[in-house]
Amino acid sequence: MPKISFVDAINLAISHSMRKDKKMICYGLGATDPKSIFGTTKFLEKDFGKKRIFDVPTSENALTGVSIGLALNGIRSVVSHQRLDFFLLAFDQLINSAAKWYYMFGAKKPVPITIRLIIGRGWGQGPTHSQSLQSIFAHIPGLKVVMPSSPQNAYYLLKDSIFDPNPVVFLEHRWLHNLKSNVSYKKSNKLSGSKVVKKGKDLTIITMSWAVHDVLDVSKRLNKEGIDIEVIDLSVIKPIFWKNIFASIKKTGRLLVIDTGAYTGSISSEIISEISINYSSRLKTPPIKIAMPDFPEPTSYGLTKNFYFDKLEIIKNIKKILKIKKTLQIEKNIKLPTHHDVPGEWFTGPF
Amino acid sequence: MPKISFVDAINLAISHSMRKDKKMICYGLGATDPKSIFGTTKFLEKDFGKKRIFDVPTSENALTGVSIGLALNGIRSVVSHQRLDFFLLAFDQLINSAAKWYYMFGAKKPVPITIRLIIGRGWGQGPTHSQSLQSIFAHIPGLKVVMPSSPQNAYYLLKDSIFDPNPVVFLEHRWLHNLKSNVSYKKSNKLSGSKVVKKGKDLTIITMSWAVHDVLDVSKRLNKEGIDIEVIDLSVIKPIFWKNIFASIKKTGRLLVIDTGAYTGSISSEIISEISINYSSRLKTPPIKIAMPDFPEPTSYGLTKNFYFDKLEIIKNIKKILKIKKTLQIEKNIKLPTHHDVPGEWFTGPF
Amino acid sequence: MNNKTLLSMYKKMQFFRIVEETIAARYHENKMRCPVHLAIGQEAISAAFSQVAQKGDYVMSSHRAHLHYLAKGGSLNSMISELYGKENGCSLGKGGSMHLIDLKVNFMGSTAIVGNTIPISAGIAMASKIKKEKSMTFVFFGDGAIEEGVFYETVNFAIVKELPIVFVCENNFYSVYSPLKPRQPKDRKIFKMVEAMGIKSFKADGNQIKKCYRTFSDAKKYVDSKKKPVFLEFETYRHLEHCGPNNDDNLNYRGSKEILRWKKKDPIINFEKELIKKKLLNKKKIYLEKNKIKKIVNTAFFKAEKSSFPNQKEAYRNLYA
Amino acid sequence: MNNKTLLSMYKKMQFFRIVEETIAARYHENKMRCPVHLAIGQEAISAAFSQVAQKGDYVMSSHRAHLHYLAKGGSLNSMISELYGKENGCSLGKGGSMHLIDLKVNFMGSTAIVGNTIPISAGIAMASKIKKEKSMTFVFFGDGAIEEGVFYETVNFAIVKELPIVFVCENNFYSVYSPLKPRQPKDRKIFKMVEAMGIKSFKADGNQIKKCYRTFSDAKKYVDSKKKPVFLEFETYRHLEHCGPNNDDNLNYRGSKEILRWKKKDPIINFEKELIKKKLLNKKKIYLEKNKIKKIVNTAFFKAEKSSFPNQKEAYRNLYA
Ligand SMILES: Cc1ncc(C[n+]2csc(CCOP(=O)(O)OP(=O)(O)O)c2C)c(N)n1
Ligand SMILES: Cc1ncc(C[n+]2csc(CCOP(=O)(O)OP(=O)(O)O)c2C)c(N)n1
Ligand SMILES: [Mg+2]
Ligand SMILES: [Mg+2]
Repeated sequence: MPKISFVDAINLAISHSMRKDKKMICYGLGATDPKSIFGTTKFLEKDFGKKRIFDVPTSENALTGVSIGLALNGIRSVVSHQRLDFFLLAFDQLINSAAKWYYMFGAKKPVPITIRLIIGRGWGQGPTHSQSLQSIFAHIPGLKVVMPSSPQNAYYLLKDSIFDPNPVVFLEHRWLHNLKSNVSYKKSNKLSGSKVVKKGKDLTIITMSWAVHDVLDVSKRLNKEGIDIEVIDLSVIKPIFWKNIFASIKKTGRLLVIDTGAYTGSISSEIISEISINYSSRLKTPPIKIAMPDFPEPTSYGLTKNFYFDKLEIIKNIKKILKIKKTLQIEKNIKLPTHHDVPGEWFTGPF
Repeated sequence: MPKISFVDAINLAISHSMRKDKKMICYGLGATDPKSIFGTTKFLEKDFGKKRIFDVPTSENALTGVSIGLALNGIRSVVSHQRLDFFLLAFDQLINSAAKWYYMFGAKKPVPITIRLIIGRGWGQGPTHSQSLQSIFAHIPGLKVVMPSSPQNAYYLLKDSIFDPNPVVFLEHRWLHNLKSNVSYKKSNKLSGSKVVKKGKDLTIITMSWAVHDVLDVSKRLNKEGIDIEVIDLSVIKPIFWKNIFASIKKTGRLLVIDTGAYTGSISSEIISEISINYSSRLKTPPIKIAMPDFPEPTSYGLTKNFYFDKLEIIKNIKKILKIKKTLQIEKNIKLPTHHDVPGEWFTGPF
Repeated sequence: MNNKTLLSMYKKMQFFRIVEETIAARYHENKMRCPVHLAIGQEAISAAFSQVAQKGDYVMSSHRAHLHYLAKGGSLNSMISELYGKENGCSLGKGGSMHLIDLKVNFMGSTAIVGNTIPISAGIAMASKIKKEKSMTFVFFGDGAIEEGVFYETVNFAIVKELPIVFVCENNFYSVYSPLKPRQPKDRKIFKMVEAMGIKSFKADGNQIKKCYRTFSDAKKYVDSKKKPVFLEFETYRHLEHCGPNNDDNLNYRGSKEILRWKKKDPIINFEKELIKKKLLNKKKIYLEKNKIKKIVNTAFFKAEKSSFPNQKEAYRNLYA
Repeated sequence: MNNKTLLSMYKKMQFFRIVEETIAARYHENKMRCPVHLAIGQEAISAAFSQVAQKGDYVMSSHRAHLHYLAKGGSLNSMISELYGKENGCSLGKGGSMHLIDLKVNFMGSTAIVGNTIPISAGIAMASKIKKEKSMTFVFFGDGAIEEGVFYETVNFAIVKELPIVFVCENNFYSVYSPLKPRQPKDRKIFKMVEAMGIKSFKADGNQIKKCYRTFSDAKKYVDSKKKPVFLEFETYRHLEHCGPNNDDNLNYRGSKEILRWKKKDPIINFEKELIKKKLLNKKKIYLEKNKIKKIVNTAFFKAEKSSFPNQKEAYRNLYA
């Protein structure tokens, strides 16, 4: 298994898919420019030619319609947007058409398109370059919504999304781009989510995207302090794969949901709601939700300083739910990043 | 107090507001045509002239931007759309600009606009003329979201929305349009919601918009069978006014939320989630949610027959939560409408 | 145009009108419970189109789609059943009049969000170009649709990508009850404006079927030979209300003189006179033809009425493919 | 143009360039932690505009907004502090370089969603018309923005409503790294296309400041006298990368010949030569002027660096008015 970056995993998933489906195409602003959408579309023009991957005008709504038409006429496509925020211009095509087409025309034609939306964070991305709107997409019947968290699941989730016969909104977090790990090039599967990425019996933490890493790190280290946490990486936000979630709750009886979207109306609320409706009696303590504040993301380094939750915030809530009063080792040893607004030293802007 | 229709209440709220704020304007497709948006803008052209109320091109996104610019330059406006679904074209202006402007420019300029979106239902409105997307708007920091349920609250909620200094999405249900009741022309207040419209101690039902009426009717009649239900009309979906909700739960210990939007990711999930997080210990039974199915609304009379929940469905869930096994009087006497797809005999299409 | 073409276009117009008139006549029975947007008065465009379109060509339309669907050969029975919401409707009753589809004849769909199918059609055209099909795509929309930004985005994209697509704007001078005045600049020539974007454009009187025919033929030839997109504007007029079965002249949003002027330009009556002069038609032939059509149409309504509603469970099926 | 105007435009250009070069030079210190879109090479347009705009006129812009903000008289200190995210920034640090505002000079805001401020500007123009103000609104955007449908929607609306607005398109031939080719039809003249919508349009060489000045003056006169909107296209070129402080010529998305050709058309160097010829400038004067500017600019940076970040609580304030 080669060690590759998240960006390369995305790149390879597209490339392998284009190899598998000889008609499939790929486009988006900058898809063939020298920076190739943070490197995610690099080499594709060389390998597949200008007809199968190309740059486009800044016309998000029309180009979403185009992908629907391509799908209706037998051409699968991956359409990329450098920020989710730009894609708000295309909500008519996404919600009124793509999401409903298969259903509203009596199951005559599926609409296999994969819409990659990159979510920005830090370095002054500010209010309109950092929105994490997964719960909005998840509310629309007919869409599938995917949020990978690692090179490995980025690879197979993207391939599974591409070969899923439905419109998939694929939400890629900018902060994951430089992450590296070993990746096996699995065959495509049916899209599925809610993966237990760490087993445990004291508490279930459900999370997604970049938050998975902080949660996993904290949870693994807490094992040494006798706290045994189960971590579920949602991966697929819609439809939610409830089985693993319910099983975990039945086992642990405690729930902490950690969300990269705004608090009110987040997908975490849906999870807490479903569990309360169906498994109230299994819950030993009230559930807790950590999410982004109900504010646009400010730009200033000073203002974002505590805007995102960090590992300490996660630990604090774990302690609360487990009714731990004493100071844990991890709290003493925790190393928070020097700068809260970059994913690592490698990132020095500008976007 | 005169007895007027919901449509007239809307009309008067706009008219009284335009009288109060001499600069305020009002526009939208059909605002001055012979049907005047289901009658809601009738007489306004006569009373206020073509400069203050006018028809516009079919350009939802630009016209939302225009209302923002008007607001920034001191002109308050009410913008109407005959269906919420058409407004998906304007999500960039709404979400990237209107919702964030005041915050992201350091509180320099408020954006007082009221966006009226009419929600269709029945008579084959189908997948793209009937979406009830309040939870999507509610997820966006910076927006206010309002859903009136009666002529009286339509009147004051609309006036309060118009004079609120923030962008308000005002969701008006087509099925309420012909409803008549006495209306007092209250002075404008600060927008507020979660009104207890019926007091009770056995169970809290929280609902909104057209669903309020079925819930109220059922609840009132159940009083005679010794079942004492408290009904809260959300009215303002965002920000949710939690005080009355929490107080009610503390009193009744039981929660049923009834939502006009799709089940997954509905605003009801948010309510259940918040109560589970904060008042789990007060809940005597697990909460229940009734909402629209996670499917686009089909068009056919045959397919919508049981698509919407009706009074029997509400009663069934009340019984479940109160653990009532016996058949109630109300179940025997219930009169369901002859046609499920019209709000009353007055409605014979076409839209 | 040979006589066969002329006659066949005439018959198509009669067919379209009788279908629409029957919908109007029977709408009051409250059994077609969905919004309907009739195109009575606008038949020439679709009838001419029906003669020019090839089997492989793709078509999409908007809310006023009945005639485009039928012109491409869409099944009448499936359409009427769809209006009745029946299980044999073209969209299984899920879509209604505003969502027609007949894949057998490459009628790819119609939707009722203004402008919505314009970019989708460009995608269909692009796919047929990629697949090296000979076919082209026609997308029908109204004068209101060119107020939506997506129209310009799509035309621009179609030019850049040299897509085999024909944009067909049926300018009936109204969007719902709104005339052009509050919506578009005075004296604008739509096709001239669009031409300036860099696309070949034609304009024709949409009530004169021979002109429509020639315009569609020219467009088709242009796309075939130049491998580039085309924009067409047809001026025409609807006789009934925007949505629903009635005449709404009482509302006075269209002046009575204007209405009269356009009624005089009724595409069927005028063409009928011409064909009678040419001896291609006479009263008897007309009578027989109309009767034949009426039978077909009545059968479609009869069958639709007799058919069952879909199983209620179908409402909860086929959300995902 | 009198000598005073010429000199003052020259100084503005130098001012703009020194500001932008200082941002570029100091960006690597990692203290301005937000995306910046510099306009080095495009100064002539904003400098000419600064001479023509009246105090009451409104301005909006897009992501590349620094010069428009400064041209309208926006506070340099507040802008630089905003880039540093400090409490005295023009948007309290909440907006960064992509969200500038200075209401004292009617700079109403800039945002970084392509096309986003175009309709908002139309609303501002409409409000000033309603209020019977004499002022007009200028909105700046790039060649990429005319690919967004909202541009057409807005131009159409501005014509219909006869709004006092000037649409200013700075065509620098690129959108990020993409040349016009994959985005717009070959040989399109943007201003010609827009004119066909029904709006008066002008085009000028955006690197020749006197032509820019005349074009803005003509536009202003036209709006003043005709009470109608205007569209302007300026051709120009940015010297640095799309976003960030660096030169990116190594990426080869712009040919070296092309870059050279445009560098020769540097608006400042050429104008400087002309003014030297005219004896309005000499080496010494230039040196002194630049030094003066540098002091002002350095002070702004010094103050911004010295200022405090906003109180962390401010992140949770002022969501609603
Ligand atoms: C995005 C959107 N806005 C508004 C409407 C309401 N609407 C339905 S049909 C129509 C008229 C469109 O006029 P035109 O395109 O000229 O078509 P016509 O009805 O004249 O055939 C409008 C505005 C809609 N369906 N979609
Ligand atoms: C809606 C939207 N799509 C894409 C982007 C990404 N983007 C940022 S700036 C830019 C270039 C726009 O080019 P142009 O309008 O010519 O302005 P220039 O950068 O050349 O000044 C793009 C595509 C965006 N910000 N918003
Ligand atoms: Mg029309
Ligand atoms: Mg540019």
